Amino acid sequence: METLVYIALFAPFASSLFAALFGMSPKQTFVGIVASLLLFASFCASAMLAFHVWTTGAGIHVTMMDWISAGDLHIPFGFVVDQVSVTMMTVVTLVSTVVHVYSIGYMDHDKSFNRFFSYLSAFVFSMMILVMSDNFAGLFIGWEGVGVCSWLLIGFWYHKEDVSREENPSISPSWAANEAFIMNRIADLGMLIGLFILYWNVGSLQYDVVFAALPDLSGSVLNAAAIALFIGAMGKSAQFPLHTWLTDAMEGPTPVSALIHAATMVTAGVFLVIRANPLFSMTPEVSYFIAALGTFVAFFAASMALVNRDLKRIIAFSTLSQLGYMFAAAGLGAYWIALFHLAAHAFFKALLFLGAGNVMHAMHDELDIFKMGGLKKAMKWTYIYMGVASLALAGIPPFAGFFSKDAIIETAFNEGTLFLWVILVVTAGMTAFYSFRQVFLTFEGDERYKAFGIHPHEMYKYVLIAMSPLAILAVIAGFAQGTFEHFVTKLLPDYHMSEHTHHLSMMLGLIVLAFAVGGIVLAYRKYYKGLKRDKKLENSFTYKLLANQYYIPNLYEAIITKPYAMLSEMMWKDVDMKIVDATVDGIAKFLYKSGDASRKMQTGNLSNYLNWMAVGSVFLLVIAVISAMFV
Amino acid sequence: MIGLTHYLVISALIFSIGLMGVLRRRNLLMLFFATEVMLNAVNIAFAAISHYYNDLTGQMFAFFIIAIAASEVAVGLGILIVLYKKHGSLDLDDLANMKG
Amino acid sequence: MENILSILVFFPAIAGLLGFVVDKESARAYGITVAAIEFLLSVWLWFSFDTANAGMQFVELIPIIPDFGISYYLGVDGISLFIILMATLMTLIGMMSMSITENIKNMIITLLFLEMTMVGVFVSLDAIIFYLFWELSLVPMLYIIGAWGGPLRVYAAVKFFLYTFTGSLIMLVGMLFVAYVYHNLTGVWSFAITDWYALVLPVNYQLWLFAAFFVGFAIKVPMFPFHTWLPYAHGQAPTIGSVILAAVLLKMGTYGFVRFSLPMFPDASVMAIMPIAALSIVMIIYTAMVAYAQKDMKQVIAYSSVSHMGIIMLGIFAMNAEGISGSVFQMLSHGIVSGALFMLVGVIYDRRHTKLMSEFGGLASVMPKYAVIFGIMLMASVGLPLTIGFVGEFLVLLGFYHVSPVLTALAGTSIIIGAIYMLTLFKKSFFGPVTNEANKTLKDLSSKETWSLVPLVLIVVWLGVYPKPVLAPIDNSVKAMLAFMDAKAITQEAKDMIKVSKTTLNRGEVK
Amino acid sequence: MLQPINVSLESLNLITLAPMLIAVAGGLIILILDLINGKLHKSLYVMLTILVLVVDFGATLGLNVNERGFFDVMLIDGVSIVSQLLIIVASIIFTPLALTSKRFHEYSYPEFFALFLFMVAGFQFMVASDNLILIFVGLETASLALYTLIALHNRSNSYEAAVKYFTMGALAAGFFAMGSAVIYGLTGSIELYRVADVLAARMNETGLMIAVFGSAVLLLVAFAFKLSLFPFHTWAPDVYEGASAPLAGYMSVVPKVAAFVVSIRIFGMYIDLGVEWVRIVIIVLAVLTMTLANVMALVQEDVKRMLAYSSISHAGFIIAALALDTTEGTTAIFFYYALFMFTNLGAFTMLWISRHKVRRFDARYDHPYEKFAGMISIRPVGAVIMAIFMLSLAGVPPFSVFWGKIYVMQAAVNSGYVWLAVVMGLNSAIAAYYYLKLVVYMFLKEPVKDVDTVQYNSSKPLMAVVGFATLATVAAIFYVQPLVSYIYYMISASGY
Repeated sequence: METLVYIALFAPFASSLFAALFGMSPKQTFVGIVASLLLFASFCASAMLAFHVWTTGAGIHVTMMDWISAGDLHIPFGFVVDQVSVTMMTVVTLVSTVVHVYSIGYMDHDKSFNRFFSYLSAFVFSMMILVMSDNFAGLFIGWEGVGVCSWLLIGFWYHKEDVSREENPSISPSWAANEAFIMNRIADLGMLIGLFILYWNVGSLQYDVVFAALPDLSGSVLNAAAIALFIGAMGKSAQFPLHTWLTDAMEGPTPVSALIHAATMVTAGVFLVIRANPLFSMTPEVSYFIAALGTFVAFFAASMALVNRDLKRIIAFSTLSQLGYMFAAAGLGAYWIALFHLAAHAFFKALLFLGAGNVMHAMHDELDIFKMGGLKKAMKWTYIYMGVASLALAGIPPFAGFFSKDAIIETAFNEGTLFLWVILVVTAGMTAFYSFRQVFLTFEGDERYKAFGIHPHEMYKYVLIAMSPLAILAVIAGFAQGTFEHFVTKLLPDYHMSEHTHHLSMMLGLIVLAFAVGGIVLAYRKYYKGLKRDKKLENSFTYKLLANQYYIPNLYEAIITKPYAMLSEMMWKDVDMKIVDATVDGIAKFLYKSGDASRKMQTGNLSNYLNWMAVGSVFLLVIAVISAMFV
Repeated sequence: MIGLTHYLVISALIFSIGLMGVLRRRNLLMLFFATEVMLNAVNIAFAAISHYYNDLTGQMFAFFIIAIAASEVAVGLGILIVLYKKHGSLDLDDLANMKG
Repeated sequence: MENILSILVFFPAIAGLLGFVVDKESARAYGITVAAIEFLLSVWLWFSFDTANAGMQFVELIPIIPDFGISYYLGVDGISLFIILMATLMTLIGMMSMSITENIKNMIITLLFLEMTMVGVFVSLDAIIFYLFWELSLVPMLYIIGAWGGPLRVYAAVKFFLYTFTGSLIMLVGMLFVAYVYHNLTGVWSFAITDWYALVLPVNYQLWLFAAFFVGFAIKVPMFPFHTWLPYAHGQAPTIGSVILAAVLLKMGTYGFVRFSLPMFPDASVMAIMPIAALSIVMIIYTAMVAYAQKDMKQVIAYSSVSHMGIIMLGIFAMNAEGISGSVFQMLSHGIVSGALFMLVGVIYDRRHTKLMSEFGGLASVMPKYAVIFGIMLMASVGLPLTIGFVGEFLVLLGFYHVSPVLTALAGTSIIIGAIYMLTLFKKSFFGPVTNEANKTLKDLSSKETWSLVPLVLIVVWLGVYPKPVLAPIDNSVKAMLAFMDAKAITQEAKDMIKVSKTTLNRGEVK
Repeated sequence: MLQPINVSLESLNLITLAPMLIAVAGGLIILILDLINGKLHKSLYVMLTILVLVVDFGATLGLNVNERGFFDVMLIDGVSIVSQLLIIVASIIFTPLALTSKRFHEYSYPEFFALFLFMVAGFQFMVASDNLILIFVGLETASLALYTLIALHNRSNSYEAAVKYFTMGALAAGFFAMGSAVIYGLTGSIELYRVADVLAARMNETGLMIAVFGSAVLLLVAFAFKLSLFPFHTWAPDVYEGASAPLAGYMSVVPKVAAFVVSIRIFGMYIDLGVEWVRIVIIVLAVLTMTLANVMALVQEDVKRMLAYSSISHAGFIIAALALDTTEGTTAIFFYYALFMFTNLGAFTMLWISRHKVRRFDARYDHPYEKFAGMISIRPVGAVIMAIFMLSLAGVPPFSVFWGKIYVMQAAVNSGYVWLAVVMGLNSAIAAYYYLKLVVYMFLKEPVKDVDTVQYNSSKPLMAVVGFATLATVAAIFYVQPLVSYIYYMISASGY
């Protein structure tokens, strides 16, 4: 079994190195193929491990070698394959494999084809470390690793120029990449602090040791650790207020968005909360905060998606919103439901992004849905895929999203947090609306693209085939809910609805469904026939507020970026040069000047010299007299 | 009666006069004279103290001072002569080639 | 070979003397050969080093001025061993990558003498011999900056020399005072550090002496607000000068704190934790901001050096094995990474004769290999896990958390603001379209440059993934030192603050 | 009843006079040789002088410690032996500098060498006695010879220098004489050991203090002048500038060593008597001297003048050791000068080597900094050697002056004057600037055109001297131990 663990882990690494070998040479299709095969191998290994864990019910724990040991700190490279990590592994490798294959087609014309695969596989490797590690430090390796890969991939088209925020809200790929990296770093600091808290109170960073020692720790320590770790999670999962990077990250190639910024990396934060559930379940206040924040983000992101015109950004907002759902679940203690939604979401959201990628490919990288419409003729399969994914996202039975999201909303009700429940329900309606607004504007109605001289065409066959597993899973995954619960609750705390909720579950489901259907209907009525622009609405304050993401990016620029640059400039020019350095030079200058001043006594005139001698003797006499008086 | 104190006061006065001469005079020759005056003031003191203690050492010292003063004048005048040849002046204020 | 340390110290110097005879055309090859032999010797030192022994090894002790108590006293322990290795390595690599052709012979000879002084500082166990090499190292550096530097080179060189010289003279007075106290207590003159360790000084003495040593070391580190010589020195120095300066010379200061201040004045060190932490944090944040404001690539890296040295300082004063071992490791990591970054800036400077970021843009398309190596070093610099930069920084912050969580959080901002200036640098120079005509025809790394940089990349990755061979000996010596400090400390606060690890090896032969 | 005079030759202990007599005899021999044949080459005189000095050295080395002779006016203690040895060694190094490749006026006179030997004898007398008369005679003999030697350089500046030195020296002589008179008046004696006894007995008398202070002030002025302490140093830069480079180098060592010995005897006595004021004044003067001389040296344009100020600063550094009045402090004085001697004479010799007959670079200066610009590319070895001297003077280890410096600072620390050691350290840092300035000119600047003649005046003997000085500077670490233990032994044997 250890071999399988290592295969699952290192096959992506091998793939990355292999692609890197050709990183600077022109496109070589076999690089993509080899990479995909290696990823598939990793997926197979993960699946077999999953089966193993499923059958035996026991995890596998391997320790490869020591990493850091200093003082009393010992961090090994250790990996654990248990119910939670194996779920993540399977999801990650599955989506990755699909995305790899997809990329062979999508990146067809890109001159940096090989480099792309190198980065992409490196990302998968980092993600595998993240989910498989048996300690917090190892998790942090993966955590930072995915951050870097995300930086590389968002900035993949680094040669693009910076433009104004009005022209492109993300300014440029390289700008977006840096923003993502730096914002994540802010959260990583929190995560590091969390690690430190745990280490100094427990003496280890191994999960099992830490979790076993938690009951002995004081409440304040637990709270501090939980808050710090959650700050880390907020960065990676783009929770408010560290959310702006996620939409800007859409500057990366679409497969990247599908893999990293929808299915896997952004869910790392949720994974962390699930992983550290013993800690979070002992800190109810923090958990409640997580749930509240998640709920808020779910609503907040959905509201911005309502009016956005950018195909990928809409999906990005929906990702954000769904992450909020997951946090809500995790915060309310329904860890397995969060994990379930995570997996289901990975499938349909990746599918949605890949579909969007097809559209982009067809539309020559045009992303404005107002410029599309009626694409269903040219792109039947893509329409189907995206439709399925959107239905899943909107939570229409029997698609996957229905089961997972419904469970979350039900949890909110079950916990008695009715306020959260209401918001989540409303958000579900909004989700359905913007999903279908996007689908209808893209595929139905008048063919607005013609005005721009674009001739769309369907994606390559093999790409469409490669996408099919996701589509299938998006449809059927929901039915595995029971099995899944049974599987993961061997490790995670089980969560059951109370009797009361159970009774009401049908009705609650219906309410949610009503909102979802309502959303779809609304979207149908407004957009199915084509785009009818409402100037009055578009000029209203609310619309502008939403379209500009509540002006948060502008706010950040005004209160953080610009002042920081100004302050830095001031520190350099005014403080460092004019105070610190000037003081040093001032001392030197003072000495030099006093040299100039005192050399004046050296007049060259003998008479003055003799006078100096006399002055000197008088000076000595004066000292003599003074000290004689005191003696 | 003239005692030791009187001699010492005279000696101190002459020493001060010599010192003032050294400080105020602008001609090198006068400067040399002033230093001689100072040395002679010391001689007075030595002679007087020597007499007071009835000890010959002081007078010995005085003789040595006289001898040294003489050789000082010899060397000093020699230097002054070459200086005068070169500069054509013995004024102190002309003698400030090197400064700073 | 019991006298390997002497060989290590004097081999480059003798080679430097003989170098006067070598023909100008062959000087470079000669220098590289000598540096390579020296490096191999230091590797041999490592292999013959007994990692289980936390004490001084390969000790050589020859009294030279017994009346002063000065002796030729050398030895290495885990703390100094790897700094020596890094010094010889960086000299070799720096020489390999050197692009200077003018007066190359003088440069080679100067570098070899510099190498002697660098190795000398780290192997000396006698304070005066330490001081001797310490001061002597200024001279070749002065020449390197002054003769091959930029337009302001003389100002920069003299500032560097005088600033450090002033500080170290104060330190010298401190050393003389310790010797005096030692003489008073034992009746024997001695400048041997190991003898001094045995001194238990009253707290007020410790404080004054700590201050005296602090001035010397802090200027060298350089700690805020004594850092302003550094940007000038780096800005004006030729690439090789910056590489050596950043990689090795700055480490002398932090090494001094570990070697002298902590074990000799444990109580004063504990009392100094907060002031030094405050300075370090100012240094970390402030210089990182200043770095962000720079227009010149080299200045960014120069200021980033100061910022990283702040992390090292913080770790030293964590008073636990995690922090101090992390600091020592971070010294190595900073040496290699900043050395490499300076070499990389040198690469582009050789091609364009400018280091202004505004002159560049889009270099990644023109010089992909260069961009990759730069990117790796950048990531190491911002402390990405599995690169050498993470291990030290992580341990330092972890260690210091034990002292003060709040200050650690402040210091931890270095991972954010470090990323800010580094990524901005990278974006401005490497990303975006190639706008400047002159950049369109730039050649990628030559094989000479590649072969000098690739070893550093390998080390960065190797020690990031598997730091144990290096970290374990360091850790042993650090733990032994901490146990020793704890036993020696007078005040209860110091005893409370100094954290002795549970797994401490015996310190070897300590007099 | 008159007693017949009866002096036994043994009680005279004439051997104590032997060193000085040898030097005087040597001087006379040179004069006689010149009378017999006036056309002898200077190299003969140089070699003769060296021979005489070597014999002198041997004679001094052969003296027993703590003996008195010649009616007890000669005092051969450790201090006098060590200082005589220093004086002779410095003189031996100085002499070959006459053998330049270019002809210089003074060396064509055999009288130069005779005067030189008389001067050495004068200094030897000065240090080998505690009788104020003999000290005065020695001082004046040496000074008068020195004035003449300076003037012999035969330049307008040399005359000016000689006159300045002479006039101020005469004034100082007056102060010395007056001071002696006061001491004589106080104690009825002019032999310091008796003076000390009498004063010790009378210390408690009221009103005496003023007289004691008076004598101390007068003597202090006289020796502060000799030691060029602020504000009595004003002659020094001008005289160094006017004198030839070797003589300037010589003046920065030998007269000062002699003056230090007398100062140790006189002021050490005062401090031992408990006149704490003398110590305070000396320390104040020391701090003022080293600091002000340093800052003035910063702004000089001429290397020789800079070295003049640097010598003043070094003197200030050492006088502080005197104030400590400990065995270590006194040892430090000689130890420092022994190490300083080589470096400083070496540096001045380098200037001498670069000396032109006419001033090529500056209207006033012979050795402006510009002259040395880019020397590394013209004369690399010369530049390296000069740089070593400069670094040594700046106190960079392991060169000779560094060891002296730490010994002085250690002595200060040991006596509880840590602040003084810190001041010394800071002053060394300031001083480093101007030494570095020359290094910067030599190594980091482009050569000014037409300077192919940086070593214009070079010759084998000069190179030998420089080579020896370099060796002594660089290899100091190997002879520091025997040197310091010898000096320490000698000093402690003579009870200081």
